[in-house]
Amino acid sequence: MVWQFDVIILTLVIVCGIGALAVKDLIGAAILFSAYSFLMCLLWAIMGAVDVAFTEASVGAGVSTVLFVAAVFQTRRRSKD
Amino acid sequence: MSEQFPALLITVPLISAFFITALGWRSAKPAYPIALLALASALFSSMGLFGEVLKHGKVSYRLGGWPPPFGIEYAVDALNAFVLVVISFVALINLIAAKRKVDGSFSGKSPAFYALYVMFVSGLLGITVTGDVFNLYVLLEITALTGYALIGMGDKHAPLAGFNYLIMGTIGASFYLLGVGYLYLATGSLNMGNLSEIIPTIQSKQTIIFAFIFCLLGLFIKMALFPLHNWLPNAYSYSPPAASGLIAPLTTKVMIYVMIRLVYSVFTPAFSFGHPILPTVFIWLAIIAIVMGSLLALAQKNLLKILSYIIVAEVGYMVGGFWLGNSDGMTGAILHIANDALMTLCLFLVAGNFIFVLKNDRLESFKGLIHKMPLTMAAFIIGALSIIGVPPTCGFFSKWYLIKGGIEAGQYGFVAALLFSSLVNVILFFKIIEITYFEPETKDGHSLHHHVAIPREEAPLSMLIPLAITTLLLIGVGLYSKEIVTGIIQHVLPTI
Amino acid sequence: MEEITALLVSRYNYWAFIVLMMVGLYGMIAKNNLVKKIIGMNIFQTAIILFYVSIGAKKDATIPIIEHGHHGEEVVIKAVDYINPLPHVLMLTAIVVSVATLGVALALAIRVYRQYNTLEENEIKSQLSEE
Amino acid sequence: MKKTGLIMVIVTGILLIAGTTEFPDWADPNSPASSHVSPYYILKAIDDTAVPNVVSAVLADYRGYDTMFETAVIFAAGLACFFLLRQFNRKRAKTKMYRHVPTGIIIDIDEGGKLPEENSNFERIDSQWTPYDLIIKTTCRIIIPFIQVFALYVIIHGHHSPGGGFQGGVILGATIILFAISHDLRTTIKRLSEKMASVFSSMGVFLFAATGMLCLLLGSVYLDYSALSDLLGTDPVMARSHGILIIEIGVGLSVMAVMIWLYYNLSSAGKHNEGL
Amino acid sequence: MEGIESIRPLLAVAVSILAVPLIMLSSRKPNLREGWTFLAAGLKFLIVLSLLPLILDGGSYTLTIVQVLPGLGIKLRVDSFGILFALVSSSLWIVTSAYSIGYMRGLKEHSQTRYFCFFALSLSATIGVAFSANLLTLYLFYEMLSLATYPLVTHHQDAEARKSGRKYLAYIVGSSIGLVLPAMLAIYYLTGTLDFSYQGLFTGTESPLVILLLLLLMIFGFAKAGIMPFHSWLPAAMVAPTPVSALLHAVAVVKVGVFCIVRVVTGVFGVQFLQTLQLGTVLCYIAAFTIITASLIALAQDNLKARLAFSTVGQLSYIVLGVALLSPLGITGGMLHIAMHAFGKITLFFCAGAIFVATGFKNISQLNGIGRKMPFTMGAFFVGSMSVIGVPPGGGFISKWFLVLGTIESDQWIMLVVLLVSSILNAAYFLPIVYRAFFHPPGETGISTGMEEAPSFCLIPLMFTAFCSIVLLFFPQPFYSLAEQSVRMITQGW
Repeated sequence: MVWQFDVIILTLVIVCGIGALAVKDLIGAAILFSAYSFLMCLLWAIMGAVDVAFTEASVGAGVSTVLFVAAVFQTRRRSKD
Repeated sequence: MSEQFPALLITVPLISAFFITALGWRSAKPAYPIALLALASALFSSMGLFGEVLKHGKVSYRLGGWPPPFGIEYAVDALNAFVLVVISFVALINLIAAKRKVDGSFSGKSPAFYALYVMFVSGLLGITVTGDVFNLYVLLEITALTGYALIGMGDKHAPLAGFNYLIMGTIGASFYLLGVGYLYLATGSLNMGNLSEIIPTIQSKQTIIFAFIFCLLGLFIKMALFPLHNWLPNAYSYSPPAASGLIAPLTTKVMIYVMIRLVYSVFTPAFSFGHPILPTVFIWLAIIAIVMGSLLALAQKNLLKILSYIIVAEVGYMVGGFWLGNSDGMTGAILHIANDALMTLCLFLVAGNFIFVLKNDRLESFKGLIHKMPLTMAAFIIGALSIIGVPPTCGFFSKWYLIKGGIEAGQYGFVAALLFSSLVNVILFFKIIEITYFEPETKDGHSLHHHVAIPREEAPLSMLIPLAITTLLLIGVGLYSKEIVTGIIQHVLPTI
Repeated sequence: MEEITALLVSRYNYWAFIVLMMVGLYGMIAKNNLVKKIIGMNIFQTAIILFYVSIGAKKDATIPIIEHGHHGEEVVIKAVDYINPLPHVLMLTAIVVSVATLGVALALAIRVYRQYNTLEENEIKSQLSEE
Repeated sequence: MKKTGLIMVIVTGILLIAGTTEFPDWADPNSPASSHVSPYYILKAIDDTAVPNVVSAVLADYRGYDTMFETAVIFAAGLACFFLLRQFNRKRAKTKMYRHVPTGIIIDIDEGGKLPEENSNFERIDSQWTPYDLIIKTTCRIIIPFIQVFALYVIIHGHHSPGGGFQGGVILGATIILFAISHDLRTTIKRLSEKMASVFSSMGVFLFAATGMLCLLLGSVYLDYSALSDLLGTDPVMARSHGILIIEIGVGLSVMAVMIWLYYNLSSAGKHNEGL
Repeated sequence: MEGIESIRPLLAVAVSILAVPLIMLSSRKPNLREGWTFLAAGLKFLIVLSLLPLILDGGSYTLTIVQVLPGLGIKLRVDSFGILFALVSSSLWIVTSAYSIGYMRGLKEHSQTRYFCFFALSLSATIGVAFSANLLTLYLFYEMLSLATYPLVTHHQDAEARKSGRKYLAYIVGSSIGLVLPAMLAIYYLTGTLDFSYQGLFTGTESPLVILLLLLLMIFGFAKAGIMPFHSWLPAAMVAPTPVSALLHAVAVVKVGVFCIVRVVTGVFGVQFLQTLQLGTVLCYIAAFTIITASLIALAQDNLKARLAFSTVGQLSYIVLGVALLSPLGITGGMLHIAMHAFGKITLFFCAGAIFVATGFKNISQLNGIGRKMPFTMGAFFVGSMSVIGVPPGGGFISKWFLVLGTIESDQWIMLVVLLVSSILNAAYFLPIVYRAFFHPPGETGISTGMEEAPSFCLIPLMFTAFCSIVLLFFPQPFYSLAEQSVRMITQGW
């Protein structure tokens, strides 16, 4: 594995994580969180944790996002912080 | 049969939860008897296990047949077995009392309530019995998740309280998980027995110390030690009474047990108490917890809030007592796990009865209650005496050991805090008893001299009988403190 | 300087996990919006998973699926050739737990919204103090 | 709150950074984590369980008990969501809206009015603006079976490749969720009722726990699949392999059902109307 | 010296607890209910009496009820001092029960069942204290007494009762938990035992400062003894119905307090040990201060019961003083004073109650000429006050005599002065009442002439106790021999 890739992905992960907390649109936050999960999943796949990556791809990037969207849909999309 | 107790203990309630859920779609009726049977069997198994341990010493059960450290092991010694009996007993008693409270609430979802209830209990039992640090985390989470749901179904402020509990609980569990990660990083093992063999060989390592700190930090959040207690009062006082009688007596106590277990069987006492600063820090945290818990309890106007803050103070008792590091302090802490579970159960059952009759738990609505519900009040008084620490109720004896341990260790701050909290408890409970005892006063503050008869309005028998059993046990356990101490606790105390 | 770079590079996974944990923790504690708190919680949990997976990593090793198992010929298996599977197993469990927690947290958030008609904690608090 | 949060975060950060000082180098094969217990799994997994995917072997066998509770946690989450959110609607909506699918005309039917016959031409909707997209619906209908087949493959082939009950279950559940998103919740619930989801989820975990119990009843300890060898007519190692398969199926079933159950309750806030 | 294992001490304690359910069940039939009370009281007295012969022969009874902690049990032990106190309180219970009936029915009080239940409970606790074999048991019964008397003190359930009840509990329970409990634990930690022994538990290696601290914690911790500044619950508790004040606040509760102090001083610290450390003097001054101050305050009280209360505060410290002298005669005097003061003070309280029942008066200034209306009551009052002042024909003379001898024996001349001054003060606050009652013309308070005594249920008990007070002067047995015997045991180790 190439450590430069790792560093780039890790940076992106952190950016996505902070972004998910920072945006005021909760659907946007959910999507950013999904991106975060997906990047995380890539990272784990690189590290050889294929099963974990697989799970994270289906759960973190998939079902979690759907659940977030569903819940936001039932409440309010705008956040004040 | 008897060698399978550790497995049966946990799986029978767990499996019963599936039955309750599946059958619940057909009819809500069988849910309660199934839950009752499951918990009765858990009580039976834990008693059996207890007997086994007392007879033959430590019991080890290899799940999946794999030897530790490769598989998951259940390691049961007298301490586990004792706590197991306490848990399954409290859960069963509260379940009996919960029947009437559940009927009519939860709008047709009572099977789900019972299923979550038994899963909560099996999680607690699992936490207690397990000998694997990661398995403990999973069980911690199952308890926590079901607990959030049970709490969230309370009155109108309950969802927010449940949510805050969830956030704090997750932080706590995650810190614990992180601590386990550090441990694993440093040792490569997850089995408690194996860890306790490895750790002494590498104990100078920074990583172990941080693993220790993170594990305890997580547990402190979960057990609501003072500065980390914020989630507890709301969660316990807004939850439905049927659930609070289960969650309040057990959760914090089991977390204390986990702390004790980690120190005894994972980090080893020599390492834990050998650290120059940490034990003292913990004792001071406990002192602050006791004082602040008591003071905050004074400021409350609802019975359940008062009880919740008392729990915060009681956590301080046990944490402080344990970290005194001498045998009296530890005996007191372990004895107090059982005693406090019983006392809190008793008082929460009482509160449940009050809420059942009065529909609220505000102190000002308690006027004349001693005439209205004399039996419940009698139990309340005995429970209160036990919390205050009046002999021969059991609360006295654990406090006795705690104070003695404090004197022996020269921690006079801890002793003073214990006495202070006893005094505050006197004020607290007599404030309540006074309200219930003095009849509704007229405006000028004088009672009418022709005393109006207040009609009796007791809680139903199904709630009174469990309460009576608990109350009698408060005294019974108190009188048999010696048997508990010499028969059980002295066996498990490590030699430091 | 080189030492620091070396330290940063050799442990960058750990640093990233620390940053993520702090971000997540900040989201859980300091954010007012309940959904944001939940997102923070997930970031926090994922950070720990990252930590575990980093523990399991092994230089010059492959994924923990024994190769010859597909063919059946006798090859000597060497532990150094395969990445440590145990953290993966643990983290599978942790992911499951985190999604379960997520579900319950969202359910609670929806109930909170039903009760107070807002998801902002400070607004709920001001509603409560008005009562 | 912000400030205390920041302080706590910084304190935690300092603790964490201080904690890493003595970490072994990243990816060091000789670190204790990689040299104490885990080599055993790598070396013995095939001999013990005949499962080349060590993660599956450890997950479902060596640490099968963890996995059982992991499934129970998922089940508890589904149950908790149901418990917290589900509202069995007591009062029915006064007017019901139906859309005539081929024309897109929406009709309101007041209380007591005759409802249209159950057929595919009419679908019930909750608000005027409910979108309808033929392309998405049709596409999803076509791809869902393929995804489901893949999910089944992931479950069954978990022994030899990444994957297993959990991942497969999530994907299976996701197909149903996809169906619910592309159509609507009511249609989905008609196909797979909430009761079904709940019973499946408890059945899945029950399958797991009951397998363990069966081993116990056959005279071994809980979850020791080798005890099933007589029952399955194979040697103990293969019995373990088959046992793993059984519980993977249980996990898959349970996880799928719970994902669906969670989605049902969250997307409609427990009302089970048209959902998202 | 091992005592005889016997269940009788436990019976003596339990008999009134056993009466509680019976009393509760017969709440609808007052006569039956009071029958139970009398039966229990009589039985209790008989059991205590039956224990007496062996004790007088120098033996003792012991019983371990339950071993609650390793090496520490709830244990009963009957010795001469204990039985002295048990005898006083159990005999006075009978009298008070009779008086209660007259008083409660005369005033048509509410919740009489509850009253009799808790009365019985209090008596159990009192006997329990008397028969305790170790500090833990003592503490247990002490707390039980505090709690059982709370409903009695607040019997009226009005705002005033509420306030006094609060004060009562705050002082009594607060001091016992805050002071006695830590002291007890410290003693247990230092000595490893809590069983009373006249030799004292300490080995002598402890620092005197620690001993002094423990002693002070104990003395003030048993706030029922009313040592200043822990006395102010006593006047407050006078809101209770008079029989309660009479039995509990002149006999049971306060005497339990001093009993505990005497027990602790003689049985835990040991007289000889304190003497070597010369800590008795400290106690003496504390007691002397209380004696004088309380007497002075009593002078200024107009409410009859309040004056009696402050008199009690002062008299209790006599007992403490007697023990604090650490001389055989002083201790004898202190112990005797428990009995003598009990009979005298209960008479006075009964009289106050009888006056209240008959006329409704509570204040001394209203009593002008009342002697003509209630000659028997006021006659008894005179006898009672004589006894408390310590002049014949009151039995108090004997105990005071021994106290005076004790001061001389231990060369505490200042204490002698204190005793004399306080006796004068006693006379100064009691005799004007008698004078007012008999020789003042009835003022505008409107007392009609002609006899109008309280109901005979009230009158007979008070006449009886007054009579006893006189008899005790001439026949101080068995109290004297019991006191003498226990002093002999205390001094045996010398």
